[in-house]
Amino acid sequence: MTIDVDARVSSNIRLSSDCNVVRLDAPALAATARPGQFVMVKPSAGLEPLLRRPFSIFEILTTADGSPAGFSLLNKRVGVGTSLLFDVKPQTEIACLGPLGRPFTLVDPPREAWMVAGGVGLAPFLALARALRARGTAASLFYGGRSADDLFFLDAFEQLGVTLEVATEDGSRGERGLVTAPLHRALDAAAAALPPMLYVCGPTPMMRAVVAIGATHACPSEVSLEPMMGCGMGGCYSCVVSVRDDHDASPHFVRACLEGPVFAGDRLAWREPANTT
Amino acid sequence: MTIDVDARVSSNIRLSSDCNVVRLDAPALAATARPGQFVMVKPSAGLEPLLRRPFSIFEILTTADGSPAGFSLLNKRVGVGTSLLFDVKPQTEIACLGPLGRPFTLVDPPREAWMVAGGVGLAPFLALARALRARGTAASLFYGGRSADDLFFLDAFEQLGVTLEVATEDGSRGERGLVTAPLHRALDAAAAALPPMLYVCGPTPMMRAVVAIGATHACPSEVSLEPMMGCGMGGCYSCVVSVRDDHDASPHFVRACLEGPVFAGDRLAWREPANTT
Amino acid sequence: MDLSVDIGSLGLKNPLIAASGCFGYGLEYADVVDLASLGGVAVKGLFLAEREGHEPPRIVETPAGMLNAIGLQGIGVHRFVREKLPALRACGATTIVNICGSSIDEYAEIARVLSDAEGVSAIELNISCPNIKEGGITFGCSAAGTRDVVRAVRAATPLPIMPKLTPNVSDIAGIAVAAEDAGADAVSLVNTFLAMAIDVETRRPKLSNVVGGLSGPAIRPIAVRMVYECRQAVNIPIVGMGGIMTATDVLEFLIAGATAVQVGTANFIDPHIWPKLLTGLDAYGARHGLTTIRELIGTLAPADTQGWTSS
Amino acid sequence: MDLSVDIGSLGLKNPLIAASGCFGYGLEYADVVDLASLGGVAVKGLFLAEREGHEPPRIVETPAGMLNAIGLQGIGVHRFVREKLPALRACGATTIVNICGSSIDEYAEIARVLSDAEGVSAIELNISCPNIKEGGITFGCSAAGTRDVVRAVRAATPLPIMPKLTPNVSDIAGIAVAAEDAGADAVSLVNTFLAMAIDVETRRPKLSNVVGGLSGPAIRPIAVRMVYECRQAVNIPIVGMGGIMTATDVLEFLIAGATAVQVGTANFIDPHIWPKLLTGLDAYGARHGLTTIRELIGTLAPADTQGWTSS
Ligand SMILES: Cc1cc2nc3c(=O)[nH]c(=O)nc-3n(C[C@H](O)[C@H](O)[C@H](O)COP(=O)(O)OP(=O)(O)OC[C@H]3O[C@@H](n4cnc5c(N)ncnc54)[C@H](O)[C@@H]3O)c2cc1C
Ligand SMILES: Cc1cc2nc3c(=O)[nH]c(=O)nc-3n(C[C@H](O)[C@H](O)[C@H](O)COP(=O)(O)OP(=O)(O)OC[C@H]3O[C@@H](n4cnc5c(N)ncnc54)[C@H](O)[C@@H]3O)c2cc1C
Ligand SMILES: Cc1cc2nc3c(=O)[nH]c(=O)nc-3n(C[C@H](O)[C@H](O)[C@H](O)COP(=O)(O)O)c2cc1C
Ligand SMILES: Cc1cc2nc3c(=O)[nH]c(=O)nc-3n(C[C@H](O)[C@H](O)[C@H](O)COP(=O)(O)O)c2cc1C
Ligand code: FES
Ligand code: FES
Repeated sequence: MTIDVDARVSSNIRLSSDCNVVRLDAPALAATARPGQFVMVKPSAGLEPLLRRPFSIFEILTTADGSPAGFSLLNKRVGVGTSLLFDVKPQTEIACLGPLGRPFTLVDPPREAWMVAGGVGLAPFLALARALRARGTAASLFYGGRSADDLFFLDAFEQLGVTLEVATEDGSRGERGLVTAPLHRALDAAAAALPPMLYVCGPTPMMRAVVAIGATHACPSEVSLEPMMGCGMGGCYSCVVSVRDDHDASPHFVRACLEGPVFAGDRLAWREPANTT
Repeated sequence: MTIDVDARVSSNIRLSSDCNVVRLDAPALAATARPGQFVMVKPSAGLEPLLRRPFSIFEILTTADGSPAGFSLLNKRVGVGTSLLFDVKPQTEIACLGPLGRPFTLVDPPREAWMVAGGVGLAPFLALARALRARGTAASLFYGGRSADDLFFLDAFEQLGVTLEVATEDGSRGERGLVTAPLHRALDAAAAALPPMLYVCGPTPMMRAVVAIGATHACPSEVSLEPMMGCGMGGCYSCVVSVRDDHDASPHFVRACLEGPVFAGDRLAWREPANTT
Repeated sequence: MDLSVDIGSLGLKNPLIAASGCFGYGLEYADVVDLASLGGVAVKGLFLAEREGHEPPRIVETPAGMLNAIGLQGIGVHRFVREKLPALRACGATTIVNICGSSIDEYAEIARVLSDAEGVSAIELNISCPNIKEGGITFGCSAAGTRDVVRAVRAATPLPIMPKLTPNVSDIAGIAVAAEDAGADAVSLVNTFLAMAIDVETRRPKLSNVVGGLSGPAIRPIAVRMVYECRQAVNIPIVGMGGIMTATDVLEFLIAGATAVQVGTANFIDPHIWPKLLTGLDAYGARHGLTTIRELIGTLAPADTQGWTSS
Repeated sequence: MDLSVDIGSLGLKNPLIAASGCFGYGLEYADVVDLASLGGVAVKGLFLAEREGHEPPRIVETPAGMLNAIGLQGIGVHRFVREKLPALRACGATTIVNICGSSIDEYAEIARVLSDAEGVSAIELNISCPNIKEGGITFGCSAAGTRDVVRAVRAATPLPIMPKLTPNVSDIAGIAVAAEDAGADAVSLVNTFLAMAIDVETRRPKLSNVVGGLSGPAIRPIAVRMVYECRQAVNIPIVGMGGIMTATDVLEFLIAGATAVQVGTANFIDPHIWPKLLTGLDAYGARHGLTTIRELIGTLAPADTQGWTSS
């Protein structure tokens, strides 16, 4: 049930020079939100910017007695809208439309859940980890970033009993390099066991690499994509991603706001950016 | 010397449900400002609204030792820009371009100075009163408004030794009716003496009436006009008012931002609004 | 206030229509807005066959507006009739089908298909999509081309037809006249303005299609002027659009001469906008003592020339 | 970075020109900006005779833009030459005179007057003022009309001439070609978009002239597209304008194909914008290792089509 709420900012916590967490009071929205879904946020009341911005639901917040209270956003400042959210003051009301999109599929024991996050790609995973652990599913987080300062909420995952594997490009925390390396080793080590489900969110090349590695180990995977979205409701066709519905079918565009943002890894028809480096 | 300063708001004092006074730190601008001049204020850093807004310089503020410190605006909320100024927070920096336009001509004793203000038309007169009293010129303020709540800063004028004549349409303060009535009586009473200089600012019909009454008593007059202004610098030709350079000349348009906002009353070619009530 | 208006033989319960391409096939919004509460729903532009559309990026924001180059991705008219139309009927939507063709025959053929279908209230001829050469813009940019398409479709269907005009022309009123002469029941305007945006750091266009269509509040003053010009030129109803965000904007188009309006971009920002607009229209009607909103259409008064405003 | 550019035989020390009608006669700004520091100053549009212009209200704001209907109030070319030109020369301004005519002869006559005067660097032919019928828009809306005016003025003056094109046409590139064929040294575009705004409470137009010209950031994406289209069509330099507010916007026009730009509305908001724009251009040049800004002109790269962006 999609609703539009003027959610009051209960707190805005700075995590780094360009990342923050905004907690919002929105019981009705939280009540139906599921891990992997997103909300369309209006960063300003006026025309700057004109459109809403899509954000993963980072945490689903509950009251002391466990009833839904709201949700939070893990925000990274990259432009006009995210800068407004970076500076948003508590008590401000922000229009939030949601919950939107297809959530993650939750796996049950004995299958394990391995989350693979790059940078702010961590966003959909805290809510997911809670939901998985609640049903007793063993969960690991493979988490990569440029440096230690780009890694957030590690203890929150630890407290949930999530096994952590951390890699940073500068080696300032965990092993030096990309998170795909420890993931690869872990999959080789676990080759005998039931292949884990991979949940992936991060930069496109990383997501693509993880899905490929997983495939060689017979792992199912779900990827959370972040295309630009004009409406989040299926109205504008701006958010399309290329998918294949079976292996020999030719790829076609589907709306990520409706059929995603979470897609089965093997459904995605990855394509090289035409002319980027 | 016209300059553009990012003036810090030192205070924002609410006077009523739609009027306030904004004091701004701007020594360099204040140093050259003269009564009757205006500033072009940018109400928001973004595009809403796009253009600056013209405001009379209400007070020229000085430090304890009397050196220029800044100025203030008497703001009435009528739309998007004035609403932003109504709610502006102290410490905010606002771009102010000025001082702009032709100031009032200051008269010296024995000629008296009679200021006639309607509503927020009071704006140019506090600075004017200070300057007049500083040179020992006897000054009166004829001040009209809808009701007592629309009359501000009466004591400030009193402290300067300005004689007050107040009228309100609802009679809640001073005499009931328009301020033109007491003005008329006072002029009749003073008929023998040297005709006072009339300084006028307020609604168009009131300004026109005052100039007419003054003329019948041989009073020189100066009127501060408030047309819409796109630039305040003579660049756009949006602010024109119709003037006659001698009595039989046909009226022509001049830019109020350059040749005004203060005009000699007898120069203005008043015209009925074509089709308004 | 009575909000109903007539677009030729088509009666609308209110003047608010969801603009084509900004409301999917309507059903995407069925759980946030009662489709039957809208004056009409103009669905995403349809060709005879399915289309993939352009590569992303397909949209980019600009000051008080946005560019789009979707490229008319769509399921084609046959799948639309099979898969979407029945559900739209079930929702009680007044469905206006926006159609595109790469030839006059294609327009006529689609119109025939829709005439045989149940639940189509009107056809909007998209002869103005700026984003694809074969999107009919070639017809829409000339009076002759417009006349030819409208004539052919007129002959092919009894349904009300409403060509949608492009603003990228010297004389939109002349094109509206051509449409009227050729038998159009109404004209809708404006489609988007051909525009572009460049990322100066990469020196690349921000849209994969290089150019796209500008919509949103930025274009409203031009769109209102075009509606006003067309109102002087034709007698058929005009459906106005371009940057409507509030009830005040709706009223501006009606006063300029539109009988109904479409709302596009604003629906992306607020899919719950519809009841808000209706409330706003009612409040205005009450304030101005209107018994029907039709009293307002095309009632622009003379300008008020005042020497200077008073504070 | 070398900022100088050439508009035909006219060399500019940098690509920034104050747009006509947005900078008075230049002298109004002499004490806030060093006129000699600008690439050029395009003065308010001049007829042969003085003009009163339209009644107020003459401007109104719109989303990210403004409408104006000034009606070309001005002192006429003779008084301009006597009263303004000497002071402009004294300031070291590169003066571009924007001229208007109600007939081809008037354009030619004004051009002759200016050719005999000292201190005119170029003539900009305003065949695109949307606000007055006799403002040349009748010429500017057709290729034939444009050709006739340019031919006549070309015959009347040795000065560089630059017709200013209206965006209110179906094919601006075709008109640019006509101007080039007729001997124009450059074309400037765009003038304002014909538009209107209505006060719904009074039902009156917000401008005394009912319609006016839309300028400001709102129109920039359309203006950039038009510059890009003209760049493909003509070989003469293009002076681009429309909604420039920042150095980034200047760069967007240059990459699209403009050799120089004009800045209008932004000067109202910030008369000190000029040094800020120059600093921004220099910073970009340094960042991108440019030795001259001319390296940038018309260098739009192919679109970057990415399946989806990455966070
Ligand atoms: C389903 C979904 C979930 C998302 N979840 C999060 C989240 O939890 N936290 C978070 O910080 N961000 C998230 N994003 C990305 C976020 O929406 C964009 O960063 C944001 O829209 C940028 O807006 P802006 O106004 O700050 O940037 P703009 O000023 O609009 O653009 C600045 C730069 O950001 C780029 N950009 C614009 N939109 C996107 C986009 N959708 N993805 C990536 N880059 C973009 C632009 O190309 C431009 O280069 C998510 C996106 C999607 C589609
Ligand atoms: C030289 C000068 C000095 C002024 N001094 C003061 C002052 O000291 N205090 C003060 O409160 N106001 C003053 N004004 C008027 C003030 O500039 C306008 O009220 C203001 O620009 C309105 O901006 P807005 O964005 O709030 O209104 P908008 O949202 O732009 O418009 C809202 C309504 O206000 C009307 N309006 C717009 N501009 C003006 C204008 N210039 N005059 C009157 N009505 C207008 C519009 O027609 C509209 O009906 C002065 C004007 C001038 C020209
Ligand atoms: C993303 C998008 C897609 C559009 N697709 C279509 C379309 O398929 N057919 C059509 O006739 N108009 C299409 N339009 C144009 C709109 O229907 C409308 O004419 C235009 O956006 C102006 O209205 P607005 O400013 O309210 O959006 C589209 C507009 C947008 C923004
Ligand atoms: C108030 C105003 C007056 C103008 N007067 C003229 C003019 O006299 N001659 C002319 O060619 N263009 C005139 N223009 C158009 C501008 O020169 C410019 O083409 C247009 O405003 C777009 O640029 P901008 O968005 O930077 O303002 C005027 C524009 C404005 C806003
Ligand atoms: S964001 Fe509009 S259709 Fe997906
Ligand atoms: S306000 Fe621009 S000329 Fe006076």
